[in-house]
Amino acid sequence: MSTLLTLLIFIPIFSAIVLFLLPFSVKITRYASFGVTLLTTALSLLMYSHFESHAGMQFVEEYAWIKAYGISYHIGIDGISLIIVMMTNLIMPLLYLSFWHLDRKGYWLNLLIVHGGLTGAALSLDLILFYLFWETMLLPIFFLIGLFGRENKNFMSMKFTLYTIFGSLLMLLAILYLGYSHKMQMDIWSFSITELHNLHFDTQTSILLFSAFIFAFSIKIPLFPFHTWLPQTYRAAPIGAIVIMSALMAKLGVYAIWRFVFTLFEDLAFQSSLFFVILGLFGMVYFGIAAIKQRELKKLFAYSSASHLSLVVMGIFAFNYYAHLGAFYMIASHALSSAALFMMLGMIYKRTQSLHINTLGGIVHQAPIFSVFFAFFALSIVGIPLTGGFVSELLLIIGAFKYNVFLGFISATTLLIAILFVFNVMQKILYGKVKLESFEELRLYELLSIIPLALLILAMGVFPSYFLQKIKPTAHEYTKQEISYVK
Amino acid sequence: MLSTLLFFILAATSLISASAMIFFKQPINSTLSFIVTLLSIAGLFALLGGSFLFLVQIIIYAGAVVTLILFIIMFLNIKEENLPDEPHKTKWIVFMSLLVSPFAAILISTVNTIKFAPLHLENFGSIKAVGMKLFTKWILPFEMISILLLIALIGVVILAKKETSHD
Amino acid sequence: MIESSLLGWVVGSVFFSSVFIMMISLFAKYNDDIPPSIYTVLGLGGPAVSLLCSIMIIYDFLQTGTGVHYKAFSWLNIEGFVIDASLMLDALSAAMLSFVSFVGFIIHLYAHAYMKEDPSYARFFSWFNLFMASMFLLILADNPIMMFIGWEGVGLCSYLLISFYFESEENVEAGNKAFILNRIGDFGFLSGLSLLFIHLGSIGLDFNSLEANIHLIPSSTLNLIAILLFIGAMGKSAQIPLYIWLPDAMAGPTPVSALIHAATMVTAGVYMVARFNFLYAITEEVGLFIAYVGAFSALLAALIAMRQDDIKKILAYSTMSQLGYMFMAVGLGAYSYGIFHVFTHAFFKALLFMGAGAIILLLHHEQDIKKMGALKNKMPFIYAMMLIATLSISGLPPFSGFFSKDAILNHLFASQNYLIFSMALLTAGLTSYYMFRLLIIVFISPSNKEHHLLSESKLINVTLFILSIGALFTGFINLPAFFGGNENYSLWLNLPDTHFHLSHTSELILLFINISVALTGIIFALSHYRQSSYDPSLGFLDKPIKNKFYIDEIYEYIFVKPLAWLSVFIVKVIDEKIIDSFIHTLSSGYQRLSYYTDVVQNGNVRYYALYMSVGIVCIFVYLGVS
Amino acid sequence: MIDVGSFFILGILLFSIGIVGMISRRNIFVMYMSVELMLNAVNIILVALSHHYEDLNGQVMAIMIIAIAAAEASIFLALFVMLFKNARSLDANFFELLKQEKHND
Repeated sequence: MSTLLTLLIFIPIFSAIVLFLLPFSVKITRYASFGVTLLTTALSLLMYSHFESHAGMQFVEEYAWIKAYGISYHIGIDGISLIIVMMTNLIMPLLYLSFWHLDRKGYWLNLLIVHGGLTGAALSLDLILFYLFWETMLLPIFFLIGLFGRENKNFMSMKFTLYTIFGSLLMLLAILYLGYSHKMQMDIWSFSITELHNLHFDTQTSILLFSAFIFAFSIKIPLFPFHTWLPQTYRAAPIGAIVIMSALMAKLGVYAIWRFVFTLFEDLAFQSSLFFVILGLFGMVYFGIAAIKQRELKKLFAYSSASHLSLVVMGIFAFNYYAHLGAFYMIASHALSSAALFMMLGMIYKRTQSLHINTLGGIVHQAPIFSVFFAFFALSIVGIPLTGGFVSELLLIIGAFKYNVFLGFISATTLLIAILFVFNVMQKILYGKVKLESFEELRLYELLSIIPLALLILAMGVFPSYFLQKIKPTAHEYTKQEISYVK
Repeated sequence: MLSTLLFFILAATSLISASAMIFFKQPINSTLSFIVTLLSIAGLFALLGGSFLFLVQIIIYAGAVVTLILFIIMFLNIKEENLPDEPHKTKWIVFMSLLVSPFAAILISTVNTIKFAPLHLENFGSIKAVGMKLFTKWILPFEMISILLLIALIGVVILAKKETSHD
Repeated sequence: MIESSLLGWVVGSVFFSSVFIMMISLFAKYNDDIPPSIYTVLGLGGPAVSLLCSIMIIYDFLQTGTGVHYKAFSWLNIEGFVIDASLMLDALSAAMLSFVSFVGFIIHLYAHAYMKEDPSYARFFSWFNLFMASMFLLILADNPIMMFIGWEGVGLCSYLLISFYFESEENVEAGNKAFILNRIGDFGFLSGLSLLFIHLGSIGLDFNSLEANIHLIPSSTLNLIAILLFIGAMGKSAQIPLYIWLPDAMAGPTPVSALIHAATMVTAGVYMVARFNFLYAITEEVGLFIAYVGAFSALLAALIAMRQDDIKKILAYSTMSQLGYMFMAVGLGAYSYGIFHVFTHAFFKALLFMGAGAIILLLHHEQDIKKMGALKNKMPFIYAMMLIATLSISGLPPFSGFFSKDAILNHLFASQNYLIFSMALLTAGLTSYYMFRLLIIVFISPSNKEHHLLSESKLINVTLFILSIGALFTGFINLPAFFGGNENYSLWLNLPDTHFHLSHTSELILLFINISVALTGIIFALSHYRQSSYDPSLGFLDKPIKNKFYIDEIYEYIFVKPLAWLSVFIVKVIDEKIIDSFIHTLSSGYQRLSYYTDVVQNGNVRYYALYMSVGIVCIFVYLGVS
Repeated sequence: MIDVGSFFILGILLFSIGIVGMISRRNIFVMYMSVELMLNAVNIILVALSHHYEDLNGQVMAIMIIAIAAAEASIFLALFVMLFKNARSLDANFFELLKQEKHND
């Protein structure tokens, strides 16, 4: 039990390396990697069942790694990283399942490495370790886009990678400076956030460090001016990479802001909260409007998920309990919905070799089951009641109103913005005249990959109480501290 | 006195022929003047008591290597149009000389500050002594050189073979 | 309060029947052996069970007078914010439940007959029952969040059912329009709820505790909340300015129009205002605002309805107009009259729609009244039914519409808002005019066309007959004192109505005025259309009325086009031309820099040697100098 | 009177000529011979120092250098033959494989 988290991180990475070295056929690789993800899912469920509903870190493991510089292998999980880890482990096997017939070995292996990197980044409590995993999950995405993408994939994979690396290099500098300051101030090197928490900086330094972190994370999320890589990359990337980027990686960016920026620069984060709340709301409206006239489905949903993530950022910067809970709940529910939607886009692409709205139409006549699921996931993005999206939007809006009534109104426009494009998409591709010669109904494995997501989204909307109970203490603990700043 | 005279003659010859080598347009002329340089250097070696080196310089350098160059130049049958077009050759040489002159000047001035004992040109470095050194203390590098030569040999064969298979 | 799971079954039975139908019909795509009758059993069985449960509960409620409560589970429970998935029955919700379940069931029967031949029969009933479930949830919700879930649910089902015939783009667009405009309303509703919760969230969020603690909120915020909630009602109940979806919503099958867009869903806004009576009772300015919105909507809709030719659209505008009456009533504090009008309206409007549906069905889906005519002798039964409903909506005694409308008009007069009263009166005259225009053109005015009628369905006629009884007699349950009754319905509802006293004489005069206005409308209609179905000119109003005052076009130019333009602008200009090109300039600046260094690194070994010797010379010069 | 310093100076001058020839000429033969010239210049200095210290190690090193130069010569010349056959040119500027290709954007 004590090494559970380590297992969760390294089983996928090691099996990827082993499978890479062994000359197995694609089929065996596929089965093996699917088995590995199932194993990690089982382990994560085991962890979930042992996870206690309290605010502290659990399953903590800490070993000195590079003693001279105070770098340690320090991992642990609390209510918020629990969301990321659970979502990663739930979505991964389903992602494998939805592309069961893909016969590219590299695809599966890269996915395994991202899997480990994501889990590791979500669990790290040491900044160097975090940086390591943060970059670990970047490289496979580079390969996935470069090897399996389409159109201008080479350019886009370079653009994406350089863009994100540029951000994370600044973060690396900030991390190194933090460790150095710890040496200066406490006379010992350390990169553990629990230690760095105690450092004191003058205003200018902390603003610089703060912006370095925020910059790295807001590229990944992405926040408003750093988003231009997003639609083009999504357009070029293969579905597996998109699912990971939109459903998991972007959420990890938000999580990282919460975990690192809020822990290290509490005061600054609080002082700048208004700026980020406004930025988040602006991004939500901006991306939402941008999505309306998109004609390429991947680009459209890229803007859509950017819009929702901006809302999530608004939520975490609103610094109150409801907004935080709503943000974390949306991280989970939007991860599920966007993963499912992009998986279904992948199925469309597999059948038609096109994701342009004008070439699609009348799918409901040819594939009613497909359409029902597609409509369900699209509606869950919009936040229709009885889906997880509704609960999170409700909490976020209440939180925004609590922060500021006027900003609350703007946040409530999320109800409007998302439907403008989602309904247009449904009208154009599901309804209307039949434009495709044939559209195959969902196959069994595709159905199997989607149904768990649909059930989870429903369950999250119908029984939010159950899902919130493990997150609640952490969010509460955190906002309790923050409230002291408010009043 | 003789040795001094000899040194200046040889030194002047080598410097002039080396300079000529880098001025000639035709490689064959360069090569020939290079031979002169090498031979005068061989003379300098003899002046310094390196009798074995004197022989080696003449036999290997002047005899083998440069002859090989000559042979290749003739074998390739280089015509005027194959030669590189060097319109700025003189400018380059002047420029480079100016560039390198501080380097040389500083080195020379540094050397001039050292007071060396005058050269005593009696017999030193007999072939036997050199052979003893070579086969006792330097035996391992010596054998490694032989392996190096072997590798060079094989390399040349492979290069040549590639050429034929390419055609 | 008694706990009773029966309440859960009211919602549950229709919900589960919907889910089962959907699952079976999807499964049927893989397997052809499913008998279609199973859909009928499930589709009609669900509402039947709901109806039975509601009857039992309401019967108990009438006997004991104590409310019923049912808590399914705790939906959301975070510190200071507890929302249960629970249902509640009090007089108000019982009143709504009674007619929704009854009319709902009747319309289900009707829909069975209407949709029998449709290949998407199963889909229809799945969504229709889902709608019923959402509507029950909306009515029975014990806290605003549950109400909002139902509220959104009916909106979604309305969208699905409007775009039911999704082969045609127009229908889907009508559905989108309905949902988007409803969502604008929901935006207001949810904002209002959020404001309520940040003030009262920690105390308790069910309606009872809201009612008890509403005074804790500062009054300026209360006004804001009241307006925001009413924005929700505007969207749902098709009031100015969010009404334009309702006429287009007639693209759905006629049973849908009858149930959703006439009898039940559109009245949800009125119900919501009545449900929040404790809020609106202390925000009188907002109440007045609501009344004005209702009055203008009623008048506008009546005007537009005068010159529409599509039978269902006329009825849609008349629905909007009647909703205006209800809002006038609830806005000025007459909650029970508003609900009473909702109640009677449900019967006669459903009857009108179903009659219209029957005509449409018999005429091979012909909806243009100008192409009908002289059908009185061909379908006498339907004519009789339509006549009853038309008389009822026109407000002639002793039909149900008379009592509810008269009560509202009296209240408007008594509250001394004479502008609203005169608009309402004008609307009443117009109502009887355009309704009789419809009736006369369809059934009486001469027509030279030969109609090949299909045979009438017995089931449809039975359902029409049942509803006509309702349209005839439901008015008597709230007989005012003037006619010897004592307003039993209002007493039973027990809402905090504002009461104004009117003298007996003025009531008599008002009665006379109301009836004569209605009769005037009828006489005009008769004189215009008995001989021909040609519309006489209305002067300068003719063109705007025919074009629905250009509201659709104005919205198109104010909202839709700029938004689309903005979207393109954002992506093409801001994103690509400004932000992205800025970043590309940065990166290509690096690339251009690399071209300059590229000159140095030109692949020529000589130059590398040159650089090296330059370096060596520099080092030597440095050493030599120092 | 000559001393070891004279040999040094000669070596330095020959080496400088080697550098000049190496960099300023484009004929690969001349470039090669300039390299050889630099080796010889070093050899002179080695032998002179060997004489000065009366230590034969210097001479042995010079012998090693000559041997390596011979090995080098064989490879060089073989390469020259190949290059000339492929490119029909003795121009060092012609062989720019290390150069980055230009992009067209």
